[in-house]
Formats: sequence, structure tokens, C-alpha cells
Amino acid sequence: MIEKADQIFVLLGHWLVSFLPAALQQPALVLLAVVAIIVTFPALFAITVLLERKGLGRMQNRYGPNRVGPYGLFQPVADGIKSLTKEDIVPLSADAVVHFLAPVLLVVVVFMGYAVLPIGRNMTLVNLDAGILFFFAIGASSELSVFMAGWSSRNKYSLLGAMRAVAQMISYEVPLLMSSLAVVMITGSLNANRIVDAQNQYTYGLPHWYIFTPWGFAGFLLFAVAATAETNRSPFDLPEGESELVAGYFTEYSGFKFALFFLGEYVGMMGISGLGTTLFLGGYSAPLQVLGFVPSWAWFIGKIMLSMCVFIWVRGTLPRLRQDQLMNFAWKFVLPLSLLNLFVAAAWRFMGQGFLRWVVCSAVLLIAYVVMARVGMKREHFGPRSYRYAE
Amino acid sequence: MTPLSGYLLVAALLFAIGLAGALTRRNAILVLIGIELMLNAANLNLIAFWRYGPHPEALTGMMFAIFSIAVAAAEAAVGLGLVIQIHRHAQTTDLDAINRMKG
Amino acid sequence: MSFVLYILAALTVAGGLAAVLLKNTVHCALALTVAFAGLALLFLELDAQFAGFAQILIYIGAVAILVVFAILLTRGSETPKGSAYSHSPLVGLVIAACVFAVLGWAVLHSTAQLPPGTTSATPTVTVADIGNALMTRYVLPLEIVALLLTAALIGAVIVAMHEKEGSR
Amino acid sequence: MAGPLWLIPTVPIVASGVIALLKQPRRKLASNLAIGSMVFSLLLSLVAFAHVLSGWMHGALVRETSNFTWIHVGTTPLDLGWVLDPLSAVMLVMVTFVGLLIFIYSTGYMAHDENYTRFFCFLSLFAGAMLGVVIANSILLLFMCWELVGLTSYLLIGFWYLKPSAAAAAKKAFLTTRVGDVFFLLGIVWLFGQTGTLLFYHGGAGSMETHALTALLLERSAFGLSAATAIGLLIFAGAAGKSGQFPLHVWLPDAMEGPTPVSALIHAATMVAAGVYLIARVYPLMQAGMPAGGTTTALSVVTWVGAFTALFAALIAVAQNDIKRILAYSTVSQLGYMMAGLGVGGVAVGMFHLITHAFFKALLFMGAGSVIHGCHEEQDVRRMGGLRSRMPLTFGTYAVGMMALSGVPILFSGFWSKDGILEAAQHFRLSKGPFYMLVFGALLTAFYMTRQVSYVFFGSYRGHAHPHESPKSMTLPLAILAFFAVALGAIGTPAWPWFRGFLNSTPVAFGLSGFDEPGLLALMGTSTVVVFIGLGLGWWLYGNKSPHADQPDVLEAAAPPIWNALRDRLYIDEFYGATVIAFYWWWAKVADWLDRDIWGGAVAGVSWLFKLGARLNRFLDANVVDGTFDKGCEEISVGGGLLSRMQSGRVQTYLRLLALAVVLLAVILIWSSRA
Repeated sequence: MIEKADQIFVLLGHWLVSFLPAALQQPALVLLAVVAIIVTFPALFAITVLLERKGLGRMQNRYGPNRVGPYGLFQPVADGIKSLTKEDIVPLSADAVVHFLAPVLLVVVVFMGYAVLPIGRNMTLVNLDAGILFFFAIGASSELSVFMAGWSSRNKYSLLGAMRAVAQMISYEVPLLMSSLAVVMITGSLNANRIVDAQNQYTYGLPHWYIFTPWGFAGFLLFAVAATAETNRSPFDLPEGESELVAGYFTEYSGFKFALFFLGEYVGMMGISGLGTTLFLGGYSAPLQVLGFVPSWAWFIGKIMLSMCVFIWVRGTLPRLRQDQLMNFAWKFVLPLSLLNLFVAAAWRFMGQGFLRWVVCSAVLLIAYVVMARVGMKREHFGPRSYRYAE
Repeated sequence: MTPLSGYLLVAALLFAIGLAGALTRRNAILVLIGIELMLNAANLNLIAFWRYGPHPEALTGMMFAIFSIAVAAAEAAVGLGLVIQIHRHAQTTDLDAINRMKG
Repeated sequence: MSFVLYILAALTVAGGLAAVLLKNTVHCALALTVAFAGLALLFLELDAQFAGFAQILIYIGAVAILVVFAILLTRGSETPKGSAYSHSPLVGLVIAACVFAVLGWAVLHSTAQLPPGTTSATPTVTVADIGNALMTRYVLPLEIVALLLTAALIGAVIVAMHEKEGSR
Repeated sequence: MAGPLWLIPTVPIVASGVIALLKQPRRKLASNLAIGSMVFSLLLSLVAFAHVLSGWMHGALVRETSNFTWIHVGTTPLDLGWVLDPLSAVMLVMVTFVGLLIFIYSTGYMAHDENYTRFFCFLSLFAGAMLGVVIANSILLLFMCWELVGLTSYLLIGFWYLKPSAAAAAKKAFLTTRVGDVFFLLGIVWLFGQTGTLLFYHGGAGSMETHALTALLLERSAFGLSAATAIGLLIFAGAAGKSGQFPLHVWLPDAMEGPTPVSALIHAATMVAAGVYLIARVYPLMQAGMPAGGTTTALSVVTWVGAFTALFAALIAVAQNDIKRILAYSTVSQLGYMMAGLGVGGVAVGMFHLITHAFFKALLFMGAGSVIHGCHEEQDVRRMGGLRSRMPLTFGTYAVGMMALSGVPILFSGFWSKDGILEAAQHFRLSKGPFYMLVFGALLTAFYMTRQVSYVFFGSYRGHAHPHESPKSMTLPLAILAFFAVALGAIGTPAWPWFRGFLNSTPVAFGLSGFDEPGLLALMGTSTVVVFIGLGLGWWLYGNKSPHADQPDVLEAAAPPIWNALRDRLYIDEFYGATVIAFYWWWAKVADWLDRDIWGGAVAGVSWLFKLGARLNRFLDANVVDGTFDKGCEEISVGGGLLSRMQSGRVQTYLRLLALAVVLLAVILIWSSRA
């Protein structure tokens, strides 16, 4: 019974395609899965948006949306309708083609990322041997769409926003990769399923998630920071800092294209949290052995939503950084730490079983953290700002 | 025509296109783009030969391609850095205008 | 199967042509990414999964962005006033054509000697294999490439560094 | 345990490397790095020592080696390796411990020097090299570290290289030791040639093990010496150079130009002891083929040289006025004692004196440093005095060191170690000469130390500065060392000859039975008497009266010629100056003259001939060739002008030409391959 509940979607898919001729079954199955993904995550997106607006509202002592439907539950629907029916404005001087392609590319890319995430047991769309690499490769190309959006709309704010976004994404992609590399190194595979399997085992009913190791913990924190920056979330949301440049690279977007950007951003967030879940939080595995009866996909979704809540919470809490602080933080703190984390993970791997490696690894990481926080992140006092262009 | 020669032809065409770009464009960056294209054509050749060669398990061509990708990245970085520096210096990226050794 | 090859080839070549021919520099860069993507797909088509993804990650993720940055930093984004081509572009075109002629001729006339692609079975190369190869047989090249990358990194930084005013 | 031994020297060397990269202002970091590395080494050495100790407790001879092949020269492998045995273990602990104390001391002493970081860089480099010498199991590795030590000593003596005297002293030290090292190298090469291995201990195949030694004994060489003896003597020459034995001692007193911590560390405690250690290390070679109770040629040479140096240096020390020079000469003489001890009594005797001496001599030097520091860089003992009250801590510790050095009975370590040497010398078969020399040396030692102390600390102050006690970082090490200068005696008494037992890895038991050896008590009596005579004499002549700096010394008044001779260090330097250096100078002159007049003249003649030819040529040119030549030139320049059109400076033009060339090349190749 539990097995059934766990595999329900898989079985459902097989049952559905069983009506087709054998030749078409495999493609049809894939198609079904794709459709499922494309339906599920926007739905989650809607929920998240509502959650965010309400949650932020509460954090700021407001009600948040509460007019549409009971407790404003239908707010997302209203938003959807609005953005669909809104007039789509394209600036006269804009580069129409690129301006149109940008959001499309973003959404496509973002959804492609889900192809390799194990959403549940036997629920990976394509079980790629180099899955994690694929995810990063795809993620990297989302920078392009951001740039296209910013450049094509011929607007200083957009261009600045795009430039900021791209620079920030590039700088934080490195630590993102590095911190995930530790996991890949330990697992010895780039395959998402293998990584989850490696964590999907229990001693005394406690899971073997990587977050419960010193390097894993550090790696997860670094990953979280880098992911937040990668998705331009507050406190790293300079590219769309309202107070500085109206809405960053999608200033000139309206109507459905804007909605697409919005969608892209959130689905991207979910995707990257999915990756983080897969890498550090044991993917679809249950946090306790006794909870094994809950279907795996539920765990995965649950973990994603949890991390979304964390995103929202952070956004409601932290103030925005300054550009130079952002860059310094990336290159002088996050990157070195994640590099060190790699070495620590290697040490962990080769120090055999036993208590010693816990002490050593944690000690190294802690010391490094403290030292670099003290030395590297000293607050500098800047003279008057000097703006530089490549004249 | 075996698929291999098909790939080779594509590579050759790409190479020629890149070369044309490198030979005819005025903007230094575009020349670099052409060069990148040529490099990629070479990579395609390597991969194709690896795939259809007698010993794909030896991974030689594949490795060669991977290394050349890495090297290409370095090349792009340095090349563009140079272009930017030239632009600072000569206020232009027009290759016909940059024809003096002394600045 | 070669049908896919045709499509991908068409995509790649179209991208390349666009990258070379378009007037607006940024469009060229974007077209270049199309060409890169096509190439990556070709790699995948050739069962070179790792190489394909590496291609996407490095070329689209890094090089293309780098090019775009360079274009913006050199104010090249607006379409140039005069011709986009340097002096007497025809000569260059002719030469490129000659090169293609030679290459194509060579390919077509050596089809007999080339290993027949159809016979060789698809090699199953896992990333682990590549890793092993990198660490054992190709470890020296790996080291050298690492050194090169470091040097290039430093070099690029130094070259593009904004030298102090007054030292001009 | 022998495996990670290499860490002990490596860590300080790495530290020095890091320090070398530090900028001047990072002083604190530099010293901390150095000290930290030293602490690490100390801990590791203690671990090693404990390991050996436990092995000894279980009655096993601990000698663990870890060897590996460094490079192949042709087919012969050059092996390196390190050994852990009682000898190296003891030495390790001593070096690291004293070194650490001196490092800490230097943070106070060098606090105001602007080359602080450089100092610590050199210092820890030295420590690393020295530790390398200690653990070396391959004579090649030992030699490398040996030279490295020499280099650092050079650098540190010349640390204040702006002082010409310091620079000169550095050069002198380097060259003088080099003389010894040449012989040493010869010895190494010979040893390698004979035994075919560089390793000391290699499970029976090492050069210090019976198999090789018997072979060496059979091998005859010049003067009917066995190869073993000859090599031993060569190596001893090297040792003599490093640890300032008689003919080569001249550099050591001058080395006092370096900062005082350097003098304490390098030129009292560790480096100069390296020679002694080397002899101890190759002791099997030295005593190869020793008849029961007898001695060997090599050892007797060692003994004689040692004894003579001991007496000779002690004599000179009597008449010195520079506080550090006195100590330097006393060091030389003590080294002589060690050598003699090695020669007559075996490893344990010499090494024991080495260890104790390391402690109290370092103590004395640091005390002297503290005095100098307190008197604002005043070094002449006659301009001091009465510091007893002004710097009590320094005085107390210094007094302890002085009594240990002059061997005041029972309480102090110096007594026991020196006593061991004297006892051994008494039983020396060949002659009683060394024994008497050593005894007289002991008397002199007590005498000159008393003289110095009473000059410095008693009477009234005669200088112009305002002496003050030194900072904690300097006095604390003094106290620690003082403690050891007393305590170390306990491990070498005849009642409980722990040290000897440990080195020879034989069990020891506590018991007064050690004393009822015939003549031992009598000997102790004599040495006690001698010491007290020395002290009394010194006190009677110098005690508590404060002569003026310009008024002549008491002894000088008594016997001016002897005094002058002693004050001028028995004219050894002058002698060298008159012989060796003069010869080199003369030879340089000759070479210069040859160069200038003979070869120079020849060259000048040839060039003159050529000039002549050239004039002729020019005449022809001017009137015959030019007309036609110029025309040609014009033609060429026109052609060049045409060609230079192509160099438009346009990149793409070149690129195109390049591509075109490639195409043509390809076409040609294809064509040729078809035809």
C-alpha cells in the first residue's frame, strides 16, 4: 500500500500510456512527465507567491492580500488573469526580437533544469550520468536571457540591472559549483539519483544526509548563500533594487512577459532549492526512518516548499547589500571558504571512520570561518564614490 | 557519405565561416568571435574522430576536445582583456584604425 | 538518424553565419551562442555527453557572457556607422572560400580511408571514466592546463586592469 | 616513529619560507610563526624522545631509520634518510628546547631592530637545518644540512651587515669553516667510494655497521693508516672547522659580531656542537678496530686536539675584556673538553658535556645579552660593574651559569659532566698529558669566569649609561635555563649514570656503588680543589674592587708580555694573516701582473696589427669600391621601399596572407602526394 502511494504517479503514467501502441509508449511517458512538471511547478509558484505576500505582510505588520476569496486565497488567480489580459508594451526603440526572446529563453531554461532532479523514487525525467553538470550548464545559460532582456529594452536602468545581475550570477556561480562539487566528490558521481541513494540510508533511524557532516553543513550554507545570489533574491536583489533602478532588467516588461519573468524567477528558485535538497538534504528520502511511509515525492516537494519559506523569511529580514560588498563577499569570503570546504571534504573522505575526522574537519572549517570573517570582511571606509566606465 | 565525413564537412564549413569572419570583420571582438568558431569546428572534428575512430574507449579525442575547450576559455579571457585594453588606449576597436605599433 | 544531424548542422551553421554576417555586434554575440548550442547538441548527438555539457557550461555560460561584456565595455553595442567590414572584405571571403574548398575536397576524397562510422558501436563513456582518464593517463596535460588557466587568469586581470590615472 | 621524523626540521624551514614572504610591518606574525614552528618541533621531538625512552625501558636498543633513494646518479643510488636513536633523540630535545627559549628571548632582544622579520626568517631556517643535521641518517643529507647551517650562521653573523666588522666576521667564519668542510667532503666521498652507501645505518648495510667497518679496516691507505682512520681524521677536520678546534678556531670569537641571541643559539649551544655531534655520530668509524681498553689513532688525535684547544682557549679567555669574547673563548675551550671527552671516554661522556654546556652556555650568553641590552650596547667589561643591584634577576641567573661552567661541585651540572671527562682522561692509556691540560683548563675556566663576573656585577658602576633590568621575555628564558643548568647534573652523576646508560642503551640502577670506583673520589676531590683555587684566585685579584677602565689589568701589571700575548689571542690571526692570506695576496698580484703585462701586451700587439690592416683597407675602399657599392645600395633601398608597402600594420592583412599560405601549402602537399 505504502509502495503504491509512493509510486502512484509512476504507475499512473504507465497505466495511461498502456493504451498506446508499444512504439509510442516511451515518448508518451516522457511527454506526460514533462507536462506534469510544467503543470505542477507553476501551481507551486502560485502558492509560493501567495505565501510570500502574506508572510511578508505579517512580518511587516500588515494583513497582506485578503480580499479575493476566503483569506485572499484566490489572489494568484486574480494576478494571473490580470497579467494575461494586460496590454503588452514594447518600447519603440527596443530590439523587438531579442526583447521577445528573453523571457521565453528564461522560462525554457528554468524548466529544463528539472529534467535531472529526482522528484521522487523512480521519478527522474532523464536519469543523466552527468545530471548535476547538466543542471549547472542549463542554469548558466539563464544569465544570457537576463542580459538579453536588459540590453534589448534600450533602457539605462535595464542595462545596469542586467549588467549587475550577470556579474553577480557569474561571481556566485563559482562558489555554487564548488560547494556542490564537495558532494559530487564524496559520492563519486554526478548522477542525481546516485547522490540521493548515497544519502538514503539510516543508522539508528537517523538519515545519512550530507548536511549532517561538517563539510556538508558548511557546504549547504555556502550553497544557500550562493543560490540566493544566483536567483537575485534579497538580500542580493540589487539587479532589481527598486530604489536604485526601477525594476532592473525587466523594467520595460509588462503584461505576460513580465509574468513569465516572475514565473521564471520563482521556478528557478524552486529548481535550485530542489538541487540543494538533492545534494545536501537527502533528496526525496525521509528525515527519519519511521517516517518512511510518507511518499517520497511528498518529501521532496515539502523540502522545496520549506526552503521557499526560508527564502521568504530571509527576504523579510535582511537589508540589501551594496554592489562592492556583494562582490567582496563573493570573491573574498564565499569562494575561499567553498574551496577550503572541498579540501575538508577530501580530508573527511580519507580520514576513515571514527570520531577524529569530525573534530578535525569541524575545527578547520570553524577556524577558517572565524579568521576570514575577521580578516577578509573588515568594514572599509570608502571615500567619495568614483564611477568608472571603460572610456 | 558516412556520418563521419558529414560531421567533418560541417566542421569544415564552420571553420571557413569563422575564418571569413576573422578575415573580414572590422570589429576586433568579432574577429575573436570568428576565432572561437574556428576553435569549435576543430573540437567538433576531434569529437567526431573520437566517436567513429577505432578506439573510442581510449578517450583520446574526447580528452583533446575537453582540454581545447578549457584552453579556449583562457584564450577568450585574455583576448577580450586585450581588446578592452586596446579600446582604452586607442578609443576604438576598429582593426583598420589600429595599425601602429607605438601608441 | 542523420536527419537529426542535418537539423543540428543547419542550426549550427546558421548560427555561425549569423554571428559573422549580422551588423549589430550584440546580435552577433547572441548568434554565436546559438552556434555554440548547436555544437553542444552535435556533441550530444555524438554520445559525448560530458563534452556537450562542458561546451554549454563554458561557452554559453562563460565565453558568450564574456564577449557580451567586452562588447558593452567597448561601447560596441550600437551598430557601427560605416561598413561593418574591414578594407576589401571580398579578398578575405575568397580566401576563406579557398580554405573551405581545400578542406571539403580533402574530406570528400578521403572518405574511403576514413573509419566507417556506421560500424563502430556507441561507446559507453561515463563521467567516472573521464575522471579516471584525467587523473591517470592525462594527468600531466591536466596539470599543464591548470597552470595555463591560472596564468591566463592573472594575465587577463593584469591586462584589463584599470591603470591609475596619471600613469597614462 | 622514524617516519614522521622529517617533520621536525621541515616545519621550521617552511616557517622561515613563509616569514621570508612577510612584509616588514608584520613583525608579530613573523616571530609568532617562528616560535610556533619551534614549539611544534619541540613537541614532536618530545614524542620521539618518549618513544626512544620507552624502548630503552624495555631494554631494547632503539634505532629506527627510514631511508629512501633520492636520485640515481648513473646507476648508483644516492640515499637519504633519517634515524631515531638515543643520540639523535637527546640532541633533538636539546636543540628544540634551547632554540625555543632563545627564540622567545630574541623577541625581546631584537624588539627594536627594523629587520626583525629577516632575523626570525634566518633563525628558524637555522633551526630547521640544525635539526636536519641531527636526524640525518645519510651522510649526504647531513652534509647538506651542515652547509645550510653554515650558510645561516654566515647570514646571522653578518646580520648587521652595515657594520664592516660584522661583514668581515661573517666572511671569516664562512671561509674558515669551509676549510674544514673541504676535508669533510673528501672524507664523505672516500667513505662513499669505499662502502658504496651514504647511509649510516641501513639494517647491516650502512657505513657505520660492522660489515662496512671491517672492510674499511682492511683497506690500507697512505702512511699505513687504515681507510677507517684516514676517513675518520678527514671527518674530524670538518668537525674541527665547525666547532672551532685549535687550528680553525679563529672564526668563533669574531662571530660574536652577530646579535647576542645568535651567539647564544648558534655559537654556543647548537651549531658549534654540531661538530661534536658529528664525531659522536660517526663514532663507530672512529673507534673501529679499537683494542680492548686501548684507543685508536683517530681518537687519540681527537683527544689531543681537544685537550690542547681546551687549555689554549682558556688561556686566551683570561685576557679578554669584551664580555662576549670571553664567553666565546670559553666556548672554544669547552668544545675542546667535549672533543677530548669523546676521544677518551666515548660518546656518552662527550655528549653529556655537550648537553649541559648547551644549557649553561646559552644561559651565560643570554645573560650577557641582557647585560649588554641593559647597558645600552656596552660590551667592555671594564665599563660595567655593580650591576648586581641594578639587574638582580640577570645577576642571579648569570651566577648560576658561571658556577655551572666553572664546575662548582655537587650542585651544578657542569661539575658532573666535566668530572666525567676528567675521569675518562685520567684513564687515557697513551699519556697523562691531556689529563693535566684539562685540569689546568678547569682552573683557568673558574678563574676567568670569576674575573668576568666580578668585573661585571661587583664593585661600582663605571659606565655612563643607566643600566636597567631587561623585559620579561628575556629574563624568563634565563630563569628556565638556570634551572636546567642546575638540574641536568642529576642525570649524569656516578650515583645514577642515567645519561650514559641511555646513550649506550644499557640499564642503570641508582646506587652509591658508582662512587667506590678506584680514584673516582680522589679525582672529584682534586677537581673540586682546582675549581676553588680558580675561584679564590679570581676573587682575590678582582673581587669587588672596581678598577678604572683605563688603568691596566692586575695581571698586566704583573707580567705585561704574557698578558699582551694572551690579549692578542696568541697572534694566531696575525700568523694566518702573515702566511695564508699573504700568500693569496701575493698570488693575486702575480696573476694580475700576468694578465696586465703579458696577455694584455700580446693582445695590444695583435690589435695594433689589425689597425694597420684596417687603415690600408679603408684607403682602398674610399677610392675604389665606393662608387659601385653606393649604386647597389640605392637599388636595394628602392626595392625595400616597395616591399615595405606590404607592412600596412593591418592585422587582417597578415591574417589573410597567413591563411593564403596555408591553402597554398595544403594544395602543394596534396598535389605532391597524388603525383
